[in-house]
Parts: sequence; structure tokens; C-alpha cells
Amino acid sequence: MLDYITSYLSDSVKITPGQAGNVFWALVYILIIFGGVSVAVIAMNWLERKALAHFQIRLGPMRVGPHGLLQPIADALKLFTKEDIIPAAADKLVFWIAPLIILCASFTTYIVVPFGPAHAVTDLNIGILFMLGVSSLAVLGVVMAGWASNSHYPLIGALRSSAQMVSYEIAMGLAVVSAVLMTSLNATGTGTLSMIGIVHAQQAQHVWFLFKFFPLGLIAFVIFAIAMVAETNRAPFDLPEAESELTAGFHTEYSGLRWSLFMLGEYAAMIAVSSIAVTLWLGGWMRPFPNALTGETWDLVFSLFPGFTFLALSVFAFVGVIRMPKHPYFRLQTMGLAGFGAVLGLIGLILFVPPVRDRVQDIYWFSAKVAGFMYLYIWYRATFPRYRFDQLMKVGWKVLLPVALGVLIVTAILGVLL
Amino acid sequence: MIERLKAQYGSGIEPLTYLKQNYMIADSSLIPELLQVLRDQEEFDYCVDVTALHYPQREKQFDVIWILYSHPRNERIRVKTMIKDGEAIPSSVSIWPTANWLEREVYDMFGIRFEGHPDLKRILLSDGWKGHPLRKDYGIIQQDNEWVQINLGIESGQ
Amino acid sequence: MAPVATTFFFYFLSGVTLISALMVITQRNAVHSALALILSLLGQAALYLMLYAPFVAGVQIILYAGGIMVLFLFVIMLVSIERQQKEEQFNKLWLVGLTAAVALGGLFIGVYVKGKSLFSGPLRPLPETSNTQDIAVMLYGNYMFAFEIASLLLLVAIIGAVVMAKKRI
Amino acid sequence: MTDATKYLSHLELGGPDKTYLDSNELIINMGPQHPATHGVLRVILKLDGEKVLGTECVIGYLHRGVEKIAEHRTYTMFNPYVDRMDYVAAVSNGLGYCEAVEKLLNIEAPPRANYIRVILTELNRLASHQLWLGTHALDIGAMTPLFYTFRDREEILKIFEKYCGARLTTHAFRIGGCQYETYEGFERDVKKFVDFARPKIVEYEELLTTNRIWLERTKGVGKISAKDCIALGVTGPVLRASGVKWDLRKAQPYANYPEFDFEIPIGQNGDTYDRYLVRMEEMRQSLRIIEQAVAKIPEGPIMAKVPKVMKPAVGEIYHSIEAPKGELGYFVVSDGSTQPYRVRVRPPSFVNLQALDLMVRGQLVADVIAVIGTLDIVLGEVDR
Repeated sequence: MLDYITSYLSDSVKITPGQAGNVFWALVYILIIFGGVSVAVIAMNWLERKALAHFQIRLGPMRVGPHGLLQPIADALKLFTKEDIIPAAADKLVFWIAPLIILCASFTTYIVVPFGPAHAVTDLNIGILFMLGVSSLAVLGVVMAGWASNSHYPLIGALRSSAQMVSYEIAMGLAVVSAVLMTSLNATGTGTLSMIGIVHAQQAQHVWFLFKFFPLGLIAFVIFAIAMVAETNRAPFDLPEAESELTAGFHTEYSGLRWSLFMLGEYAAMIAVSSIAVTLWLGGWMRPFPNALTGETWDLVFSLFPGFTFLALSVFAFVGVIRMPKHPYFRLQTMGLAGFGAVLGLIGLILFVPPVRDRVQDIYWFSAKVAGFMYLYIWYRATFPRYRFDQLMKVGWKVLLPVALGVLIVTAILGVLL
Repeated sequence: MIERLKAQYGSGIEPLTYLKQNYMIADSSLIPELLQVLRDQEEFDYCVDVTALHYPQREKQFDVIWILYSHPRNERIRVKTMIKDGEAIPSSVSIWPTANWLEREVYDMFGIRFEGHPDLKRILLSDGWKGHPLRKDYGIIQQDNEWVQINLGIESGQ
Repeated sequence: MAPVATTFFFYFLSGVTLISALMVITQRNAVHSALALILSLLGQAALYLMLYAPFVAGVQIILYAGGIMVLFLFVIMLVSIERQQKEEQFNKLWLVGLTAAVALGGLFIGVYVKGKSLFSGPLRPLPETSNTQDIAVMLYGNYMFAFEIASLLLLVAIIGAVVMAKKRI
Repeated sequence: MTDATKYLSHLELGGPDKTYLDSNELIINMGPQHPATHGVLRVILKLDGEKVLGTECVIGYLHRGVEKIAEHRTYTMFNPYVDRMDYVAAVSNGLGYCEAVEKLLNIEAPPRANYIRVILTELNRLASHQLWLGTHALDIGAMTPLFYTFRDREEILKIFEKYCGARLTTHAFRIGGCQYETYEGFERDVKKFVDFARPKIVEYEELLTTNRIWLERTKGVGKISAKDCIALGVTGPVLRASGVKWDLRKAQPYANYPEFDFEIPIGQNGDTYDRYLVRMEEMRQSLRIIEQAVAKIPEGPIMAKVPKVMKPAVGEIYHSIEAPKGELGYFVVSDGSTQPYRVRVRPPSFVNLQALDLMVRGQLVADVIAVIGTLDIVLGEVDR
């Protein structure tokens, strides 16, 4: 048994636990990813509120913990302890299952997300297809929630979202296919649908697919980036939960824990689709300029990034400590912030240790790219008004779809010619 | 303008001016035509307000007042007519669509019925409201007292 | 990866598929039927995975469970369910249905009994990795014409549906 | 004339075009508790999918019987009540009422009082428009302008607070003039505000005016022609956006507006976008008026000679002003006693709201929100 566990850890194994057939490590990975994504969602929740607040000249959460750092936890506690209401006229079973479907759909996709060449649960050879397929199941949860609530606003929200998600899936799929086409530009002429294979293809072709056949890759990427915002029901495409029109859309009748499951699912889905975009167009786990800036020195420099990032965060925290009011009332908060900064600094120092450094690099670059997308989500939300339903459909069917088709065809032609 | 109207309707209208504001008291039988004429021939295209006054001592208890404004002439005029309690008056919704809600409000507050109004029902008060609050004989606490007597079993909520 | 508990999963998934398929026709509520159908389709997708046909499984999930069934639900939700539940089933051809079911069952049993002699030769499982490529070769190589005909048929159906549903185009 | 009447009554309209694949109509209650109905407005929507077939407004949830209260108060005692009608433009309400009673009493406010009145009223117009912009943008989904406008509105409210001690329901004016002399540094504060507010308006416009989604959401939405506007009695920026150059400050001037140089912005299409532009320009014009008023403000008394007990002669008066929402009129009837025999308020929001049905018919649910926002209604005034 111990051998079975340690066999995966030997240096010669350079594949995912799923491929190696190691169920133990696959389970460990699943747990790590589940926990990591949950923590990321919590962090995202805090960051979104903070960043949005600063966009809007306010402070955001400031009371629970230093700079509101414990706010998401307080919120989670509140949601856990709230009364669980099921409307009397609701279809109880469907009402009960709907949030679970959304949650399962968005978390299942992480099985194939490649955080590194060996850092994924498994490498399905239909990886990207699997991700699109499973994430498209989330719409079922939305529709079920809206219908089961037996109320008008959720029903309209569900109708809107089903139409919206089905429409944008098509443009999204076409954009993905044009990226997949690019993977076949090698000696054998066979492409791949595997997430890890796609990143390897970018490595082999010495270019992120974003810049491949410029500007074709860029256009496909932009189409995907727009469609993925629509897929996850975020501003400016947040019609299914348009607050000012439908109160809260499909989850109007939900409260407490069930409601928080919707939120968890939504944020997990945001991270998941961003992961697809990173994998397909931004070189996945690869560090910037893996081919231009080669050699021992550059490898060392880039491997120091994770450590420095955490150190910088800890410096930020300590600056916050210094700027805290010197009133005794704030003593606990100041100490908390200092402790938080110390933890960040410690993590940063650990990340400088060579074996850790080498293993964590891939995950760091992948997460950093995904974090960029998360920031974009917040930025959109602060800037854009909401589309109207017919305009949304117009954008999806009359702009994105033809452009995506055109990009696909031109990519195919260029692929044959070159 | 006044002369023309006077010539047309004779003693039916009585033009007056108070504090530089023109108004006329018209016989209630003239009402739909006079308003129509004011709109079509005298260009009073904007009905500012429809309201009423209650004089319980008079025989004709109610004044119904149209406040009109003419965009081309930049001029206001008020048309006033007197009716008895329970008497209906022709609606002016077909002349100025604005009058729809304004007449509903007058009905709600005074109980004056407008004949030919497309949808005459209470607007500000609930459908089950008793009485018409802007009549002078309507006490402001009677509704309240009735409610507490029924629901709380006490004499007065004040 | 080596398969684990194959027999158990096969019977489990078949059971899920069959029971939910039965629920599709026994449920009174149309939305429940549709949800059961989705479950049935997902069970099928999992069975495809067990047959080393991941591409077909993926397409099954994307197209049927995630796409077509959502549109089904969309339509069902727009139709008043209360009215529908009161209405009688429009189809009285249970005799024909029974005959068809018996015939189909007979065919299945026949294939099961005589199958070995009908399809002689060893089973040739395709390697997992080249599965997708093989499907592509078949669809766009060997059966190109049939494939295009099918897509043309679908196009005609779409146009027909639009014409029927919309008074003015 | 117009066929607007036929739109106005009501939901039994006959079905939409019947085809054999027709879907069901949906009746939705929007409000009285709804984030986008700006208070307790309830709109019953009859929908075909997302298309609006008809609406009916149910109002009166905030009815307080202001007109009845007036009959039981003296002229002076009633003054604070008018602030509670359009509570985001309380100063305008007070101005209208005070001027109406002054006219009835045949007195005139002294020049300095008039200047103070104009400054405060225009500041209030600005505050009202800022509140409108923030909430309207929020309804359409743009969150950020709300916070920008509230930050800037705060500066106006600070001036009000320093002047009369209240921020929202100011009760700033008295019949015959103003109660309070300006505080030390009032002019400086107002000047500072004008310089502060100009670039802020540019800031709002940067966020919205050329934003593609904003354009798509507002252009061609809730269109209403000038003819329909006049027939339905719609006034204020809504009327001006339809191309009618009619502003009571110019048409029938009151206070000392003739002394100031300002423009009346008008639109062409009468859609939501034009109404937005008109209000944005009005904010600039208000700043212009404030700037001129502060520069010219004379010394002198702030109260006219007003009898301690007000007993206007028997008679009646109608006086109206250009409130931020439109024509705000007071019809005051005196029977010679200390209490008004009747005070009728002609509320702009109430009359403008009547146009909602015409404006949203045939459009989508999302447009109903946009149109309610663009009508700029305040339920305190609709229901009184």
C-alpha cells in the first residue's frame, strides 16, 4: 500500500495520477482542488467586494477583521445559520436538486484542468469536450431552479438563462474548435482535445495560441472571452439574475445555504471557464517567454516570482499595519493584520525553497493568469450597464457566431496552406 | 377670445379675473362642448389639472375645475362648473388623455362621477375605502376609529 | 487506467438508464419526464465511456443533455402544465404501440441469441487515444455523403419550424 | 390630435396575434416591493414572453392625504408638509407653495430672498437630477455612477444642512421670503461647489454617454412624440426631450429667473437617451444659473412685510413652477380664514407616470425598468 502511494512520487513519473492509474493520489488531488477552489471562491468574494468598492469610491467591508478580511467567513456563517425556506408551492424535489446540479457541474470540470504538466486529476483525451459538456449541464440547474420555484420572476430568469447559455455555447464552441485546430499544426497532423496536450502543442509551436496566425487567435480568444462572461451570467450579461428587473432572477426564492450553493457554483464556474481560456490561448501553466528567455538564469529568475509575489503581499499587509489607527480599539485588528502579513511572508519564504519552488511554479503561473481574468470580471461589473435580452441574442447570433465561423474557416485554410 | 365665447354661449359662461388670472364659470350643461371648443379653436392643448372643490352649504355642492394651458398662446385659463351632489358630469378624457387619472383622482377624493370615463375607479385609495376624503364633511379620524373599533375593540385610536 | 469494478458499473448505469427511461413515460408532470430523460441520457453517456468511446460520450453530454434537453425544458415551461395535465392523452393507438414493442423486443432477443453467428470475427476495441480521429475519418471520409444529407435534412427541418411558428418572417 | 386615449384603458385588450403555436400570456406584478420601481409603485405587466402587451399602474401606497391635511392647518403650518411630497426636491416644493401663497396675499419676496431661493432651488434641481442619474443607471445595470452621483450630491446636501439645518426635507423658505440669512461663507461654498461639480458631470458622461451598451439600452427606448407628450400633459425634461422648448422658468417666469442667462436644452427623438442628455445639460445650465446668482446676490432684507396672522382675501390662485420633474402647480383657495379652504397640488410625477403605458407598450420588460427610471418619478409626489 505504501509502495502504491510512494510509487507516484518518484521523479520518473511525469504524468497525472489519473493516467498513472493511481487512485490514491487522484483522490488527494481531487480534495486539494476542491479545497483550493473553495478557498479561491472565498478569496474572490472578498476581492470582488473590495475591488468593486474601490472602483466606486467606497471602502467595502471594513469591520469584520482587518480590512474586512474575515467578512466572507462571517457571511458564510450567517448563510449556514439562516432558515432554510422552501416555498409551499414549489416542486420540492427539483427545488432541492437544482443547486446541487450547478455545484456538481462546476466542480466536476476541475478534473481535467491542468495546473501543470502533471498537476491535474487526470488527462482525458477529450478534455476540452468534457469541460464544455459538463459546464453546459449547469444550465439545467438554472432552469430547474427557476421552474421549481413556481414563481414568475424565477421562471423568466430561467427562460432567459437557458436561451442565453445555449446560444453562447455555440459561439464558445466554435472559438474552442479554432484553437483545437491549431494544435494539429505538427508533423503528424493530428491535433488533440486533451487539455494538457493543447498546452504541449503551444510549447512545441513556440507561441501562445493567442498570437497564432495573428489576429485570428486573438479574435477567437476575444469571442471566447465574451461568451464565457455570458455563460457564467456575469455583468454585462447578468440578465438571468438582473436585480433591477427580476429581483434576483432564477434564485429569487432561494435563501440561506441553498442560495450560497448557487453563489459557490457561479464563482467556481467563473474560475473554470477562465481556466479553459488560459489553457487554450494563454499557454496554460507555461511561464512567460519560455522560448525567448531560456537558460538557467532565466529559469531561476522566473521561479522566484511566486515567492516574491507573496512577499509583496505581506509587505502590503505590513504597510496596512503601519497605517492602522493607533487607537486601542484597533489593537486586535492590527495584530490580526500583522499575523496575516507574517503568514503571507512565511509562505513567500517557503516558496523560495528549491524543491517547492520547482513544483509550485506551474501552478503559480496558471493561477496568476486565471486571476487576471477574475479581475476582468470585476472590472466589467463596475463599468458596463446590462444588455437587454434581444440585444444579447443579437450579439450572440449575429455577431459572435458569424465571426467565430469565419475565424474557424480562415484558420483551417491557413492550417492547410502553411 | 372671451368675447367670442361669450357671443357663442351667452349667459352660460361668466368670465372673471382674479389676481391677473383668468377663469370662467360655465354652466354644467355646456361642459363637453365648451372644453372641446377651447381645445380645438382656442388652442388650449394642454390640460394642466382637473380638480374639484366642495361647498357643503351650497345647493350645487361641487365646483369642478379644469386648469388649461395653451402652448401656442402661452396662456392659462380655468374653467369652473358647479354640480349637485350625486350628479354626473361628462368626462373630458376624449379631449385630453391627461384627464384620465386626474378625473379618477377627483372621483376618488370627492365622489364626482364622470360619465364616459373609460375606467372610473379609485386611484389613490384602496378599492374598499369608504367615503371620499376631500369632502368637507369627511372627518379625518373616522376611518381610523372604525378600524380600531372592529379590530382592536377600543373606542378610538387617537 | 485499468478499469475498476466494470461489471458493477455496467449494471448500475444500465439500471439508472432503464429506470429513468421508464420514468419518462410514467411521470404525469412533463418537466419531471424531461428531467428523467436527461438522467437517462447521462447514463447512456457513461455507458459510452465504458465502451472506450469518450468522444461519443462527450458529444452526448454536450448536445443531448446540455443542449437539446434544455430546449425541451424551455418549451415545456412555456406551455401551461396545469392544462396539459387535465387533457387526455391524444394518442389511442396502444394496440399498435404494443405490437411495435413486441416486434422490437423480439428483434433484440433474436440478435442476442443469434448474434455470435451474425457478427462473426473478434471484437476490435479501438485505442482510446485515436478514437476521435477514427470517428472523424468515418464521418468526413467514408460516410461523407450520408452525413451531409443528414445535415441538409436538419436544415430543412429548422426552416420548416421557423415558417410554421412565425406568421410574418 | 392623438390616439393616445385608446392606449389608456386597460388590460382587456384582446390577445396578441393568435397562431396555433401561441404561448400563454403572463401577468406579472412588478412591485410594490421591487428594486427598480423607485419606491412603492406597483405595475401590473401583461407579457407575451418578454414583450409588454399592456400595463396598469397601481398607486397610492404612500398616500398621506396631504391635501386634506392642508385644510386643517394654517398657511404657515402647512409649509413643511409640501417638503414631504417630492422629497428629493423639497426646496422646489417649498418655493412653489410659498410663491403661490405670496401671490394670494399679494406680497412679494425681497430681491435678496429671491436670489437665495434661486440658488437653493437650482442646487436642489442638480441634486434631484444626480439622484435620478444614479438610480437610472443602476436600473440599467451600471452600478458605478450611483456612487459618483451620491458623492457629489452629498456636497449639495452639506450646503443645505449648513443653511437650514436639514438635508432632505429642508423647509428652507417661508411665505414672504426666507427664514434664515445665509451663513458665513455661503457664497464661497456655493462657488466652490460649482467648480467642483463641472468636471464631475463630465465624469458621469464619460461613463455613460458613449458607452455602447448604454446607447443600445436607451436609444429608441420609451419613445414618445411631442404631440403625445402634450396630450398626456407630460412636462419637464420628458417633454423637452421630445423637442418642445417649454420651460416655465422661461415661459412664465417666477422668482427672478428673467435676470439669469441660461438655455433650455431640448432633444429630438423623445427617447430615453435624449431624456438623459437633456437632464445632463440641465445640470450644466443649473450650474450656470447658480454661478450668476452667487456673483450678483444683493444685500438687503430677506423677508417681506408679512402679517403675523395670514388671512388672504376670499379667492383662488393657481401658481406653478418648473420643478426638476416638470410643472409643479399649487391651486390654493382661500375662504378668508387662517386656513386654506383647499390646496390642490398638481404633481408632475403623477401626470408623467400616466405616460408609462404608452411608452412601454410593445417593448420588453427590461425597457419598463428603463422607462420608469427615465420618467424620474418620486412616489411621495405621485401618491401625496
